[in-house]
Amino acid sequence: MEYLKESDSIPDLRVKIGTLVLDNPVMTASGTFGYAREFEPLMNLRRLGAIIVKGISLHPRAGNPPPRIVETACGMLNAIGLQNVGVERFIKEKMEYLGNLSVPIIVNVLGDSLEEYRQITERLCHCTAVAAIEVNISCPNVKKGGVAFGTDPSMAAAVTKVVKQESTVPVIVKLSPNVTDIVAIAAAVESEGADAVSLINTLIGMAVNLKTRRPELANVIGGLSGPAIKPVALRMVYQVARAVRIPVIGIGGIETAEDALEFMLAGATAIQVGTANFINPRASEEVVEGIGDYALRENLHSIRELIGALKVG
Amino acid sequence: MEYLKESDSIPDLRVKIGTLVLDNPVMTASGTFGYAREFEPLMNLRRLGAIIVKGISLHPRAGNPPPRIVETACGMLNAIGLQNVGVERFIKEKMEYLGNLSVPIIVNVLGDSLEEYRQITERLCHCTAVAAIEVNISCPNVKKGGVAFGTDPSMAAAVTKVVKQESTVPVIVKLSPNVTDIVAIAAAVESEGADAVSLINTLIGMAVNLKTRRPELANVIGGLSGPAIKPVALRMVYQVARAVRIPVIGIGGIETAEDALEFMLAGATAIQVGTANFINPRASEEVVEGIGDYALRENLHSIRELIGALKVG
Amino acid sequence: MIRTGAGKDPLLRRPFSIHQSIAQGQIQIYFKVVGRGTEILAHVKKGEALSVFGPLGRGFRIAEKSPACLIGGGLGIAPMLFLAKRISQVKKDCSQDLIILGGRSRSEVEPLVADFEQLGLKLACSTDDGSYEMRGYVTDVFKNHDLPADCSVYCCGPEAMMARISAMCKEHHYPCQVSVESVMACGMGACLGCSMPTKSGIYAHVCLDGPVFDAEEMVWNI
Amino acid sequence: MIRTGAGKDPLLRRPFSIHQSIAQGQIQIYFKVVGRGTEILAHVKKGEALSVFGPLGRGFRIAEKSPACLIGGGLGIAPMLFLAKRISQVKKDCSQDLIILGGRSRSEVEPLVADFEQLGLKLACSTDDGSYEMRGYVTDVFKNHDLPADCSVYCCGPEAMMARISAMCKEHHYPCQVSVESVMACGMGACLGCSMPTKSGIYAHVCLDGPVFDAEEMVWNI
Ligand SMILES: Cc1cc2nc3c(=O)[nH]c(=O)nc-3n(C[C@H](O)[C@H](O)[C@H](O)COP(=O)(O)OP(=O)(O)OC[C@H]3O[C@@H](n4cnc5c(N)ncnc54)[C@H](O)[C@@H]3O)c2cc1C
Ligand SMILES: Cc1cc2nc3c(=O)[nH]c(=O)nc-3n(C[C@H](O)[C@H](O)[C@H](O)COP(=O)(O)OP(=O)(O)OC[C@H]3O[C@@H](n4cnc5c(N)ncnc54)[C@H](O)[C@@H]3O)c2cc1C
Ligand SMILES: Cc1cc2nc3c(=O)[nH]c(=O)nc-3n(C[C@H](O)[C@H](O)[C@H](O)COP(=O)(O)O)c2cc1C
Ligand SMILES: Cc1cc2nc3c(=O)[nH]c(=O)nc-3n(C[C@H](O)[C@H](O)[C@H](O)COP(=O)(O)O)c2cc1C
Ligand code: FES
Ligand code: FES
Repeated sequence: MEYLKESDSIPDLRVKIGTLVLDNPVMTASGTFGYAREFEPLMNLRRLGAIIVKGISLHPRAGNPPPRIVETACGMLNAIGLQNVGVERFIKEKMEYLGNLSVPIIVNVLGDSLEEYRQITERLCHCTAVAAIEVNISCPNVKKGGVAFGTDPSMAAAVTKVVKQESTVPVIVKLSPNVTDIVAIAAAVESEGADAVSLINTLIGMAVNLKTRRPELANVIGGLSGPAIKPVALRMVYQVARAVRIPVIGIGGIETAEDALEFMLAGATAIQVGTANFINPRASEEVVEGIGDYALRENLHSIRELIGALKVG
Repeated sequence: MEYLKESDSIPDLRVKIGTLVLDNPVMTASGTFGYAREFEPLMNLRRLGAIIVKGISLHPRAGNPPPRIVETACGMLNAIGLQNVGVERFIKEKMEYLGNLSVPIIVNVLGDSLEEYRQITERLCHCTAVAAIEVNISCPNVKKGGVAFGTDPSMAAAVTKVVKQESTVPVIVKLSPNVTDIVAIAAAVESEGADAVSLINTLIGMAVNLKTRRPELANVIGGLSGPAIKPVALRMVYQVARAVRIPVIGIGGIETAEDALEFMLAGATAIQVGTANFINPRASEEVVEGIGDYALRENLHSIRELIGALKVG
Repeated sequence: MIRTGAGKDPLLRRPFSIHQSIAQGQIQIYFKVVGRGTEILAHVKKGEALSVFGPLGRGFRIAEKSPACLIGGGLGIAPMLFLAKRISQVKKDCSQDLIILGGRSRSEVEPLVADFEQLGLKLACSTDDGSYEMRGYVTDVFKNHDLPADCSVYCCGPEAMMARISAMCKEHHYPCQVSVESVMACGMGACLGCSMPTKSGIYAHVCLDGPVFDAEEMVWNI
Repeated sequence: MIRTGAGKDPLLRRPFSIHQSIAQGQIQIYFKVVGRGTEILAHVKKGEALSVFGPLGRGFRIAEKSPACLIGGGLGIAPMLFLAKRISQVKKDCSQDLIILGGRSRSEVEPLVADFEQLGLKLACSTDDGSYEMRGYVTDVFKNHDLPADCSVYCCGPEAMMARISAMCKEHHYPCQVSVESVMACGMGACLGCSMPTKSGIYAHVCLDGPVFDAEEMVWNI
């Protein structure tokens, strides 16, 4: 019999986002993991690389009327309408629990003006438990007639600048895929000092109910997520990762470790699990496990060897 | 027993695209129906509203090396690379058969310069069998470093202008969904006289093979089609139909009559069946049948009553 | 919440009420085929494994001291059996309790009657087309019965029916609980998809705060 | 081309060779579970309906007058039974014909041997690990046999194997046909997805022009 020898070293799964070191590249995507506590009885939260909580705004938002979600082919549309308790209640009610988890907590922020982004950043940076800020720039800019910040390089750069000026923690800018040239947006936020970009947010979509002759969502349009969008996400991650020097965080339809590893090959330093959390509440933990198993099986010294290792041509 | 009376009138399924009247709103999407002859033994081609053939360029194109397609969640990626026999051979070898079908034949054209678009339009307008031209503007503009014509309103307008000047038949401009503001592109081509717009072409996507650590497609990126993209297509059709006055032709993930009718509610005057032809070669004919049945069941005088009839708010 | 297939389509779990459950860990659901997910579920064979996530949310709160009136309309009958069993276990005196079941026609009501009858509670049924017992709506049955003044009402069914029952309960000052439906993605408060407007102006979430609510909190959308 | 499920995922049909078919309209396929589609197919129960589209494309052209050598490697064995049957029906003299079957190990070869033996043609097998008959590749078996000079070769298997066999046939001036694989969407020449580079410089389409090609036309990608 062959003598089975313990591998000398367990593969190193750590990755770095700005100054923040994560134990592994797996995070939970904003809006798909509540404020984490909901998942406590179902999985080991402490195994995650980081937790990104539901998007927070300066003031509470009630969100959209129902129906807010509808299933589509291999995906779902949501029009939650950025419902959240506002930054003050978030800090008061959620932060203590999150702070005690000993997992980096990344707060996803949104606003409808530069000033809102500035104020919320300022407020959050006073909380020691905030490990990083993820800036959702897919929100409409009220001053520009509701055009999303994330669809214009100069507006995206402006948000980044404001948040960076205020922030004492790494800043991740979360990009919208509903653009002609996502590389231009990524380059613009990089040039204003973003520590990382994460992509993709949802694709704008719509569903129609033939029986009622009405849109399925009260809000008419919503954000498409899930396995259906994975090919678009992979393509954008690949394009952006080749164009910027900051880390890229891949998001979109990731359900398994295989999906996650594909994003890393395409250039992602880390990834986020979104819609999959709804289908399998343990999905994110299973991705962590699967990545570890893969690294062991493939004799990787560090998972970082995979980042952008796609063989092209 | 209730006395069953023949309905006084069979519902009118006709729709109008520019000066072209179609017997029903169902067409086959370019590149998914070959040159129609392939489907002859499998269905009744004569029941289609129109046939749109594989994209034709001025000169023959060999296309991309394999693999050219890969399946994704509820969709597929293709990177055929616009393989085609070129306009001369198309006219010589395919046109006679198509001309004898007594179904409007719409030729999808592509080019890498304005001059190519002009020449191919001129050449095709000499064929009496060509009922309309559909202009694929998702092709890279060689002069502009390969940026697709369809991603910039002014380039899209320029192509439309050139084709309209040359064309003696209605001109449909087929829009790319890989843009920030598809309404702006639609408005630009409308202002240059496009008789209709069709949308959407494929979303740009990518797939990665974890085992080989290579892209699944030799071309790395490809076009995503099928049910996965239907929500994005519906949303874009809805937005464009509210913004332009010319007819909108809906494309994207249509497999059944229900799908087709949803696009019509969202504002489409006609629709195209694409990827579904690969899965069920009779799909397009079944959509025609299903639309007829629906119109009868719902006592519609004309299918046109449905166009844009979505109840919003 | 039950996954109806193993693939990526249909993607989301589907929410169902527990119709019956026994201590040995078996649960029964009673459902109607309305779309793709339930279609697949209807074809599941004995012995096949299903991914089930639950129980979730807040069920009916039983008022132990007051006479109960349970009202189930259409598929709203599904959770009523579970509730009736609990009531017959928890409450000391069930002599004044009443169960009202209604449906469009015989096939929606009759198959379930035997299960309810076993519990020994009073039962009254109606069908819209009169094909089984009284012709009419459960609201008519409700009106025709003289309920005790301290009666508690538990109700599940189509929105229009629950709205009518709620209004009638308000009139008679009966406390009323309703079990409502909503589209759901996660079933555990993570997606905020299952929102329901309430009188207080903020959205409640059916999966976590419900599906059972006090009828008074509800804003009916009809 | 076979649809492996009724839903939208997996979306596309999967291409398979006909392993056996009988006049009454039954066909048999022989397949390996490699991914989701074949996984689903492996769980299909007797009596379930499948959507099958075919037969498609161009199969082997049998040279009626010349001795035949059939070579199947791994799953390339699948179409060989059908071909062997046809050959034994069509050709007058099969005394010099030879079938070579190879696989990684016993389980890939042995289960099929009985079917081939029924046909009464000469058979030689090999396995990479020597677990069944000769240890080695089908190319070794091929080399070891003295084939008639006017022999025709029919081959299906992994690309590397077909490339080797093609080269050896070229050397001996044996006409050789190979059955190749490609990803397919439509199976009928409509999508142009199944392209294969050929010596003439243009792409052939496996579903329509193939899957069987003259080995000489092929450009091997190894
Ligand atoms: C708390 C709760 C308890 C329920 N209990 C039962 C029960 O005991 N028995 C029963 O038959 N049904 C019950 N339902 C309804 C059941 O969930 C739906 O009938 C089922 O999800 C439909 O799935 P489908 O794939 O067959 O239909 P689809 O094809 O998805 O859609 C058909 C219709 O069902 C509705 N629907 C689809 N998905 C959902 C979803 N995730 N949540 C809610 N509605 C949806 C849609 O509005 C649509 O009009 C309950 C719903 C809720 C919210
Ligand atoms: C002409 C032809 C004849 C074939 N005959 C047989 C046969 O008799 N027995 C048999 O077991 N297999 C045969 N195959 C291979 C068979 O088609 C694939 O194994 C099957 O499609 C895999 O499906 P999947 O969903 O299980 O795998 P997937 O999960 O889709 O993918 C697994 C692997 O299979 C390959 N594959 C996936 N889809 C296709 C597709 N549409 N076409 C080709 N390859 C694909 C991919 O390259 C991938 O690496 C044949 C293929 C061709 C082209
Ligand atoms: C119900 C829901 C709510 C979401 N809320 C937010 C949010 O508040 N902020 C944000 O940046 N992204 C939000 N997203 C987007 C996700 O974080 C993620 O980018 C997207 O869903 C794609 O990933 P997936 O396909 O894995 O779900 C939300 C997504 C869903 C489905
Ligand atoms: C294999 C394939 C080839 C295609 N070729 C063309 C083409 O030549 N010209 C064009 O305008 N669109 C082409 N398309 C895009 C389709 O016409 C259609 O716009 C797209 O597939 C979306 O529709 P679907 O989801 O119904 O397939 C092609 C699509 C596929 C899948
Ligand atoms: S279903 Fe997700 S919050 Fe209720
Ligand atoms: S598989 Fe579509 S052309 Fe061959």
